[in-house]
Amino acid sequence: MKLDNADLELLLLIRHFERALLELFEAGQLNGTTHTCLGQEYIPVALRTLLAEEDYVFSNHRGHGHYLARFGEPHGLLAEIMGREGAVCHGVGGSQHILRDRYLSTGVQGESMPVAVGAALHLKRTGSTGLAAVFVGDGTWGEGSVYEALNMAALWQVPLLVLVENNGIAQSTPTTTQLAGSIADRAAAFGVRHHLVRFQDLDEIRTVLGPSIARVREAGEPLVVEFLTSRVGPHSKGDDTRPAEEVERAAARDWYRRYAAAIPDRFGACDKRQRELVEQIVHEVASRPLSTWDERCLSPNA
Amino acid sequence: MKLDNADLELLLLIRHFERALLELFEAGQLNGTTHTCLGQEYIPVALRTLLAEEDYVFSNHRGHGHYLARFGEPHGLLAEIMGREGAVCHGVGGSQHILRDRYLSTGVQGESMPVAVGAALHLKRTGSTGLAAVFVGDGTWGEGSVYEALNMAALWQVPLLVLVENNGIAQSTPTTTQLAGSIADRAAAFGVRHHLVRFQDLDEIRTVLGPSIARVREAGEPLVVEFLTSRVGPHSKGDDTRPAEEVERAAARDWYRRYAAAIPDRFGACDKRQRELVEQIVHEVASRPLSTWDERCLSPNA
Amino acid sequence: MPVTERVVENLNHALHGLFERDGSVYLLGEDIKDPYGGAFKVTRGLSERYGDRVLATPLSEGGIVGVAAGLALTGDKAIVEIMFGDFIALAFDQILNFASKSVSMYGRRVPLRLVVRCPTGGNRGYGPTHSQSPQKHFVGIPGLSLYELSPFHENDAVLERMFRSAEPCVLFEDKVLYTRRMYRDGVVDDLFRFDYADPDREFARVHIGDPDDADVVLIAPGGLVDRALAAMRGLLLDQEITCQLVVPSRLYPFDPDPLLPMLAAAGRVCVIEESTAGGTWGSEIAQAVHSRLWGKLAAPVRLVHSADSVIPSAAHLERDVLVQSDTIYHAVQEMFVG
Amino acid sequence: MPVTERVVENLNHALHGLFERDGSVYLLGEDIKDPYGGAFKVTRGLSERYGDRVLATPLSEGGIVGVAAGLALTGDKAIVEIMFGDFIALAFDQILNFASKSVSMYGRRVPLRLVVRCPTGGNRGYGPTHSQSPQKHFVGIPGLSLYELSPFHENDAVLERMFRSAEPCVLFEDKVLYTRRMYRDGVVDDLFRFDYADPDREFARVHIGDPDDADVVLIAPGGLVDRALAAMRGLLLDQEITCQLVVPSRLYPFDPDPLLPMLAAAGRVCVIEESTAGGTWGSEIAQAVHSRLWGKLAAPVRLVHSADSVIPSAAHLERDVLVQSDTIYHAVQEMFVG
Ligand SMILES: Cc1ncc(C[n+]2csc(CCOP(=O)(O)OP(=O)(O)O)c2C)c(N)n1
Ligand SMILES: Cc1ncc(C[n+]2csc(CCOP(=O)(O)OP(=O)(O)O)c2C)c(N)n1
Ligand SMILES: [Mg+2]
Ligand SMILES: [Mg+2]
Repeated sequence: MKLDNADLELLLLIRHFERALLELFEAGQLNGTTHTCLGQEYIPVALRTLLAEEDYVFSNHRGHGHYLARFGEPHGLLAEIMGREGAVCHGVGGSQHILRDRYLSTGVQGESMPVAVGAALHLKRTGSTGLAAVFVGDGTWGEGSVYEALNMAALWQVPLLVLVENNGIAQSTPTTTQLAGSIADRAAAFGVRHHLVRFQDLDEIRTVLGPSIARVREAGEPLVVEFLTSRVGPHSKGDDTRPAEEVERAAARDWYRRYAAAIPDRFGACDKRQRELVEQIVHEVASRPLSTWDERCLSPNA
Repeated sequence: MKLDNADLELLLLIRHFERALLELFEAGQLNGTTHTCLGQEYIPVALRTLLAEEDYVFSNHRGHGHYLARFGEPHGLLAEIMGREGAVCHGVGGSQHILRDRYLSTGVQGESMPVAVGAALHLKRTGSTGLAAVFVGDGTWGEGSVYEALNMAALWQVPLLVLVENNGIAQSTPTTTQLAGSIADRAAAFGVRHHLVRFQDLDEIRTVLGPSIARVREAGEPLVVEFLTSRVGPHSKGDDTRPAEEVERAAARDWYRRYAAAIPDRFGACDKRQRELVEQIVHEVASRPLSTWDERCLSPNA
Repeated sequence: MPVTERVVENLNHALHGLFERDGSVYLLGEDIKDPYGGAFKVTRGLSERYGDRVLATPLSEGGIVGVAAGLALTGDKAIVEIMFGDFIALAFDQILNFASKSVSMYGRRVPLRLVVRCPTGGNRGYGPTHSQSPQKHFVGIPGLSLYELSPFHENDAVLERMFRSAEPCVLFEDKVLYTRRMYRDGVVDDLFRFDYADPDREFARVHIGDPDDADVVLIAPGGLVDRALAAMRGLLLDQEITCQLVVPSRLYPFDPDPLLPMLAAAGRVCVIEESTAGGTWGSEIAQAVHSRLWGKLAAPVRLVHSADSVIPSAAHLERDVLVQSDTIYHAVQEMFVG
Repeated sequence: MPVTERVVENLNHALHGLFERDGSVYLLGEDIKDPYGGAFKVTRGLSERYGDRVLATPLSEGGIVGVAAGLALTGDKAIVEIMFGDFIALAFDQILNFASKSVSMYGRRVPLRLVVRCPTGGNRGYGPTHSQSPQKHFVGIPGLSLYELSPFHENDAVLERMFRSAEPCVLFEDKVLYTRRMYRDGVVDDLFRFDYADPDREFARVHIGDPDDADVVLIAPGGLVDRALAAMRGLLLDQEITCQLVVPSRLYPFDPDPLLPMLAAAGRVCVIEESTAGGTWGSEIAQAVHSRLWGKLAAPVRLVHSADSVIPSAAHLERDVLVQSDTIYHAVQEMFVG
């Protein structure tokens, strides 16, 4: 099996990061909420080599994997979620509101789509080869903002890359009952290209998407990439009301199981390493003092 | 030429009603704004026999033709626009906010689409064979609410009939620069049927749409009908910035010219009759006292 | 004291009762169906019993409110659950420009029975876009009334009243209240008792001993009750300041007249809400009180609200931004120093 | 008096100047391109000269504000024209939950240079959905400042100031003001003179003779200036009541401190705005004044606003609902009777 070591490490880093969060919640050591990307880790990992530093990335509620794949650095994110010193947003944003360099996430579904069009417009006008990538779930296609954004992106031909993580569900609602037609046809409705990615193999994904994404950069043509994927964990924490068979069906597609079976030795060693690494990080971050934030954020009206 | 007398009368009633409004504005006898449907009158006239009293009709800013085709009664509408006694909404709504029985118009584009889905849902649940028809322009497809509504209509299979008056322009903006892809594809994106109507012949329109609209009623299947049409007048009043050739191209498609040429005698007589009728009505309504409204509308919070 | 039902149960039962009694009631919202039963479990059991009138919707807050308004236009009664109150911003146009306006903009009163339910508030670590108290943005919309969930107001009566008004209403529900218990039989705790200041039970009134004898009257919506009570206890025991608390069911329109004798007698009034600073509901109440009781107050109406800030995720930061019982304690204490 | 430019020209020139000086400025809106030049002609000539930075958009108010916020995030400066201010309701989420929040919710200040221009107000017969004054709904959003067009405030300075703040701003533009003329050189008309109450020219101040000698101070945003002046003239000539008028450029945040001596000296304050009743901007101002000048006012701050109603289309009905000069006249007169 062809699988780059760096990729495997990253996959497992995200997996153990997410698992650790769920454990911390269960132990009552975290408050608020979190949305783990268990089962979907391979998507940002595959995209890692296709995105560039000059690209803007707009993430959503389920964004830890997107962040870790971009920055490879879990301390700041964990500190953010735990409200500790070194938090990438001083603990103000928490799990779903993160800004770092050209990476931004926020918690209102669909809101980032037009914002990403604005960033893409800037890139186009400044002659950059960068693009604006925006992650959305299948459920988010219920929001009107998605269509307002697609329309403008297509009219103005800006380098917008929409990355759809279609995990067949929105919180508790199956996609079949919240999405009429298909995402492919919704892209087509605006004359926007669409790619369906059914497989999870990183190389295959990269090979297929490489030229398409290059065209986003070069021709400023928007593109929708739809990943058919599976949410292996709960929506947030302990709120999985899917029937057991369905959860098992999702788990059966999990890359984690498949890799564990396919490359047991390499996988086992790496798995252990990353699990321990995350344990250490949790330990270290948990012992930090509480975060403080920029005073000028209070009464922000200038 | 096959043209029912009642249809011709209605067409010309609307035409002269709209012309009279523009004249009244020019003479400074009206304030506010108005959007005439000059050139598009045949659409509601054709639909007249396809819609039933139990149907809800949601109109928009360009709604005088929709109203007159439904009620055949210009006095209340003119009184509304002039703020005179007998005004269908006491002068409060004015040109673009009308409610009468199951006919409603309002002035924020796109807002009525989900509202119409609600009315259609009610019809379906009460076992009625009525439908909810909603008129929108091509430009209104910029609004996200249109897609939120289409999605729900398709998911729930409610009897929603979307009537698109695609006149190639939104206020001053050509459709090509505000609408990417096509309306046909936008309906398809939600698995909603779409009919394109290029011709203006009333019988032809009725023949083609009859069975499709029947299916909306019987099967509760939403449908989008797109009329390729031409705005012969200004957007509102005196604000037509289109190049003269373009205005002439629109005028060349005007049913008014074509009928005048095809059936000169019948047309001429009817035209004169309706012009005079409208003149009389303007005269009569203008002499009425000012409208008054329901006191309970002030401080409406119960 | 017998253990009373939780506020979320009271609301859930009220919804069940409504569906049971009235076949024209619809409920729309995201993830409201069983077994999930809504993000805060308010709608539990409804879809199982009344499946065809309980619609789990796509993520389309604006659209859902529009659909509900369409149902209401046809004569049905429609309830919408907005998963987090913050997302009501997406339905602002439908509420301001369609539903509320339709009540009167056609020159006559058009009945429109629509309730938008809106879980609000912070102190749960949900972060800046999931913790707001957006009440203030909806004050002063002709045709729209605003209510707030309270442990003193029976939800079946509140729902009944909203539909009786035949106009759109927003019901704000402070999330921290769901798991609290309803107060019954005039008893709050070992110290405080409650009654109602008016026959319609619009204003619940919490007091100690004589309801007409207080140093200051606090006015606060339901979500603030716990925090206000804790402050009142401390003020009484540490400072010998006797507070009376008034909890309205309806936030807007707000008719202060039944309260004026109490307010004048105390001479000091403090309005408490969780909203962040600026243009708050409280300033509307204050203006009404100032103009009616001019010359009869010992101090200007004091507003207590959260800081002028977004609401941080981390518990220690969030705590500092939001109104807490000590915020109330200190504000009231200050009224007796200055 | 030399004839000065119209307010719409002043704004148009300011926009031209901005585009000329700064290559990072974008303008987005519906029908803003030449030859149409926007529904109210504010953007005339811009697309011809700066075509690639002037984008005529589809009808997508929410989306446009989002796109503009995206541009602003990258460091550009973005201006959005909402064709009628009423439609800003469609962008409420983008303004409240994205643009304003992004300034501070990432734990540090993020510059976001975004101006949303919003033609507001009635008295033009446009009807209920095209005549509103939605200012009040935007008061108290952390990270968002509100400005209003005024015949006393040069728009190049106002635009400059908004962008300097590096945070999202809404500029409300009363439509009736566009065709009025700017006031210059301290002269209003035969009766009234003006100056500024502060060195930053935040507060324009209209008076007759001695600026420190007035019976009452009126505070009103730019759109009300004509109506206020007409009332002031009548009050002076018929009633011998001397009014002073203060016109702020920024509505929110509103710092009343520079005005306190004037307000205290007059002892009577009246806040005027076109908004319909309830939760108005004026109640925010009143609360600030009451708490700062407690015991120093002869009467409670008087609020003057439109009726609690939708805004009818017919001129005779609309006139009765909206604030007119006689509404102001009578309200001020009453302050001296009661
Ligand atoms: C505007 C808005 N509505 C509702 C929510 C609450 N919510 C958060 S995630 C979610 C489901 C999203 O589903 P999908 O887009 O498929 O993403 P997934 O969670 O499956 O990754 C919902 C309803 C939200 N955050 N924003
Ligand atoms: C939400 C909203 N945005 C903008 C407007 C202003 N407006 C009125 S009609 C119109 C153009 C509509 O174009 P289209 O839908 O094609 O209808 P047409 O006027 O061509 O019949 C615009 C921009 C509005 N009424 N509502
Ligand atoms: Mg999903
Ligand atoms: Mg059009």
